[in-house]
Amino acid sequence: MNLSRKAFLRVSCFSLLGAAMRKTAAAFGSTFSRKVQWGMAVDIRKCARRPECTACIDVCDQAHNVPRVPDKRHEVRWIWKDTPEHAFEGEDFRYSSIAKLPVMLMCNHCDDPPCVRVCPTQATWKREDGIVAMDWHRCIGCRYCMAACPYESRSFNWVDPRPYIKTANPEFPTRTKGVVEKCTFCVERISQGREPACVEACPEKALIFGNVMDANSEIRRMLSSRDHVTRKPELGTGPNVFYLL
Amino acid sequence: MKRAVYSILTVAGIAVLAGAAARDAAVLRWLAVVVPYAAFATFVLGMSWRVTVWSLSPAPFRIPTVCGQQKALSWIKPDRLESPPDTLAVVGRMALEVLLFRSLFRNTRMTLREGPRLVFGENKFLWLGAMAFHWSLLVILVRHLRLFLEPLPAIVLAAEKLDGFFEVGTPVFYVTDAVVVVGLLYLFQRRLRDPLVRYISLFTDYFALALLAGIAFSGIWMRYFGRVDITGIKEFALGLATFRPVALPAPSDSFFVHLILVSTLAAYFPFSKLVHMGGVFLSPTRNLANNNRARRHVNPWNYPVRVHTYEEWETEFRDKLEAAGLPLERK
Amino acid sequence: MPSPRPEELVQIQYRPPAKEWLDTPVEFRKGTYCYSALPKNLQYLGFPNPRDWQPTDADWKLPKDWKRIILEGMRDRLNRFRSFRLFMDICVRCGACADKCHYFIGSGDPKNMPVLRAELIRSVYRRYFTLTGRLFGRLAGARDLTEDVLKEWFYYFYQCTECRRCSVFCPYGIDTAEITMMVRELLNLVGCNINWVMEPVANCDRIGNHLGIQPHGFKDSIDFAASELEELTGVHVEPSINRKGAEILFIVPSADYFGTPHYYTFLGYLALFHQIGLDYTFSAYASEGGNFGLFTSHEMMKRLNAKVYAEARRLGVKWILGGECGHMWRVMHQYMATMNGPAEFLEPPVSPITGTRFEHARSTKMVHICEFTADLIHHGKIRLDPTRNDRWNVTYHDSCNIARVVGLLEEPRYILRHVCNQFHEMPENTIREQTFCCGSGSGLGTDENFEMRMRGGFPRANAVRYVREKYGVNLLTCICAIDKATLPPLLEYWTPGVEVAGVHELVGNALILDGEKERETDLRGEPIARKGVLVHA
Amino acid sequence: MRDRPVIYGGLAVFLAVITLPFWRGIESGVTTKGPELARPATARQCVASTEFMKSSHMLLLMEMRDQAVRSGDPWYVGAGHGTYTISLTGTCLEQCHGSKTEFCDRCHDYAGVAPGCWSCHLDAGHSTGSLTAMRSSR
Repeated sequence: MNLSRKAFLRVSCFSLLGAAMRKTAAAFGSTFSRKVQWGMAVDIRKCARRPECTACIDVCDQAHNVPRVPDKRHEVRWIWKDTPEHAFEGEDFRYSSIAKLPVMLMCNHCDDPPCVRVCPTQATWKREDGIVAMDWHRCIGCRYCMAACPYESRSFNWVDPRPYIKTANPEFPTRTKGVVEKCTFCVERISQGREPACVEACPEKALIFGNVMDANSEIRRMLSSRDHVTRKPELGTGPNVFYLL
Repeated sequence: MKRAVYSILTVAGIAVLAGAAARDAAVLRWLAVVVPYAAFATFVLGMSWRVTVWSLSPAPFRIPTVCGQQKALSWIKPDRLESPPDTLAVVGRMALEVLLFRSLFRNTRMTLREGPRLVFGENKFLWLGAMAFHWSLLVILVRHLRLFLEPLPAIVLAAEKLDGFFEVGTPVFYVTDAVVVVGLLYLFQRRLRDPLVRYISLFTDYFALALLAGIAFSGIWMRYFGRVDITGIKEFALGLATFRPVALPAPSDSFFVHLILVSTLAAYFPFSKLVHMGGVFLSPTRNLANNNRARRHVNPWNYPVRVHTYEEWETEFRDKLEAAGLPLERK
Repeated sequence: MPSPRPEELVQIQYRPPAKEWLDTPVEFRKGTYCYSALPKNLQYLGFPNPRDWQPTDADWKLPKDWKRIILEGMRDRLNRFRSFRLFMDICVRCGACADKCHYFIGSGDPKNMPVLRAELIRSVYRRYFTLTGRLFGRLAGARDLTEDVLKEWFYYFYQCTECRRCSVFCPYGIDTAEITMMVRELLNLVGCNINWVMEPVANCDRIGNHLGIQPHGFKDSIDFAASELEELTGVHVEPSINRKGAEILFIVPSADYFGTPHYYTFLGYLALFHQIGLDYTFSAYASEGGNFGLFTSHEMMKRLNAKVYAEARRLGVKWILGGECGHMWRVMHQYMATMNGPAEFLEPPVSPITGTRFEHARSTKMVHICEFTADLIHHGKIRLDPTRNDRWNVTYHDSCNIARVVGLLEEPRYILRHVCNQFHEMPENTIREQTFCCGSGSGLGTDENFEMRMRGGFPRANAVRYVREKYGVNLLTCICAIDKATLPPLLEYWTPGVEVAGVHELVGNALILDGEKERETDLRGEPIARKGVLVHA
Repeated sequence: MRDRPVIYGGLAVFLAVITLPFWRGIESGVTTKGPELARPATARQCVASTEFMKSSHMLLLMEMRDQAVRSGDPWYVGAGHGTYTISLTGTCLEQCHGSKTEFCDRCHDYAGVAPGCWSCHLDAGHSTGSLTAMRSSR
């Protein structure tokens, strides 16, 4: 090859620089330059109209073959209900009208998800459309993500889940023992242009799904017109599940 | 160095010849059947002949190399495995030796420092390399039974499951595939790098390693890169096993190279140092108990020898015995 | 000052030469080989090809058909010894043995690596006895048997002390001692042997011991020892010789009643047996425990060893007790019963003092003195005053054969812990089964071989030096007659200020005898210096 | 010699083990006929040639998997220019090959391969049956 030393150094320098810049851009770019960031708004009061309703949970579990393990320690959950006190730790809801209302919880699909940062195999990653997705083929069950997630959105399959799935959905895989799982905003439905199953199933239309980067989307209109909170905003993870007060 | 290069060239030559032969379909058909049978027959007969020859020479004396406290006084704890007092303990010692390479584990490295001061340091790498290589080879052999047996016994499936434990990739990555290569490369470079070991190494020492490495590489190539029709190969293998040979699936250059290298190894085995596989079981310094004084060992060829008897001795030294006042047999 | 000096000797080059080992014929250098056997010794024993010659001669005056003799001898031995055939076949040249041999450590000569020492004959085996060797020759590591090869054998197989250390580390247990024994047998077939082995063998066969001490001289030595013991302790002992009806026949290496420091150990035996009232006798006919036949051939070993059982039978004893000796115990432990047994005319050994049945010796009927004494101490049958050995700071050298053939490791240590107050082990890679040879075993302890002995003993001496510097050790104890003879000059050479003694010398010092006088000196006649007590000059 | 029976016994065991394929093959009456697969239920053409699928279907599946999961693109264009939804259970199995036991398992069992796919992906034919039983049968 006919490459002078100088040329070689120049090429090396540029390629090194280029690589460094790409890295830097990747670090910042994700949060700022995203065109799509799917998000969810939960209307707490609408949801509370039917305190006993579990339609969203049922449809999610059915669609994704989420096992119903009776042993609480081995529970697997994608969407679940909890008290505001627990859901919004640090907020003072003592005298608020929503103090006693149940709150729907799920993965926040954060702007800067700590679970993604810690995953050693990139089994969890943030997609272009902002969904914090999971590749169960890659998950090695190390549970770093569970430790990193401040919202307890992730569950580990301590036991083989199959015996705890009543009627399986053949369209969706189950998981095996030793794998972590969580809400994926129904990526399989989004790719077909459909809304998440829970949104569709909610009888009160309490769940609003949409692109929060799009100023004209329903969810943005909702968020701009109503007071809302997110879970543990002080952590800087940038949750994309919003709770309308 | 020269010998190492020659050994690699020899193995490469065999592989290239096999590859060239595989070009001609008729030759391939013929060789793929004749060579494995001939090699396997050589292996079986050769090893049987070896062991028989060994067995025909008796072990006239019980000569264990004792590596621990003997069993003598009841209040001193014997080291049963290093100085086995009975057959059971011998079995234990042999198991340690054959399965875990006990003696090699003892290995040390001597260095002479200023002073002069001799220092004996730990040196377990040879043991580690040998263990890595041999155990991987065993697992790989067991795994290969999947091509020769139908239906498959549980042990073969278990070996595969264990070997593919990490469930990485498809076809699943076998740990032993990597370990066996690492082991072989370590053993090979050790022969080259250590000046003393290089000095004692013969062509055959390098050749055996190069041949095994060739087999490993061709196998890895087939599994992870070259792609072969595995059911077709199993049909071929079962054809050999049931004496109803069938044609190789096409294309099969890489498989044929693998097959020829394995056949070379099998045929070479009984005539090389590789017979240590069987020999280790027969080693009289390891497989005999240290109970010489408790149980008499019989030497089948124990022949009478000329002894300077007491009578002859007394006759010769009679005056001196008398003068010293020592008792005499014949007055 | 001996030449070469230690500083020169320790300049050891461990890098092998550029030339292949097959192309480097042996060079006999003064101080590294032993002189040939005198014809009279071979003639007496009926060994082939007695003649005047030396290894440095160009012409070794070999028989015309020496090659045929060697090859037929090889074939015969391959058929008779599985060890030999197997060890020719299965070596993989892994090199684990390389730096385990004391001669290699001390000389750096690559042909002193056990693997290469064995290759010297293995290459010939391949050439004449294997298919690959015949077909591929040098490529398969085979070579023709030539006079140069024979000379190489002579040089290097008389540079192996049959200590078996390599065998401990070999993954297949290949024992160079076994190979050395075969090659020495082969060399004997064409009359290539050394005088320092053959003269003791001839003496032992004819007179009864290596040193050639005739019966009256033997009796004088023992009487002298008895009177000296009386002088030292005030106790009168009366050892018996060739006494029929004694319970026990006591066999020691002949150096014990003649050599120094063996002699003090001998005094220790006498004192001990007297104190416990043992009914034992010596034999003038079998007045040698050692057996240089082991270093000659299996047949010669058997010839010499036969006297022990013959004498035990003639004297009508119940069992045999053996003194401190290394290679003697190799023969007694591994060969005696097989070669000259079964000893049905004897009884399984029982200690008359403690009643202990020595079950481990029930077939051979021979007990080691350390087993016997340890048993006495364990049962509290003797009273000991370890302070009498306070001037000694003691370490213990495992003799190769005692450690790697018998496995007698704890018994002598048990005794030492009861007879002295200061005891320190040498580093762990140099003791027990990993013990280093004195460098002069298997008949190589002769003065013309001085340089090689110092080289071979270097690892042992180095370990002694370590404990001398670290703990102030000044006495090396051992239970081998060759050690006692060759370790003093070795330590003098490498690490002056450490003396050598047998274990039973210390037993004799510490033993409280009934009716003894105030013991002012130890068995060496030197003042007893108790710790904290004024030391006499 | 007393040890000869032991040596020959050991040799016999060794020979028995290494000739296992011969006598096991003869004993179990094994044939050299490989597995026979059920033809695809409905589809006429596969996404790739048979020869390629025989040796490398697992690579294709991996490629599809990464495309669907990592890139979120569930459409695959096959050799015959047909477009397929990437779904092991839905497409490969239900739409084309029909039965795991009659198709996939035949070769896998024969070659002693137990791919981990089925510990998560469901066998359409068994989706309403016992999931646990299905997994344990490989």
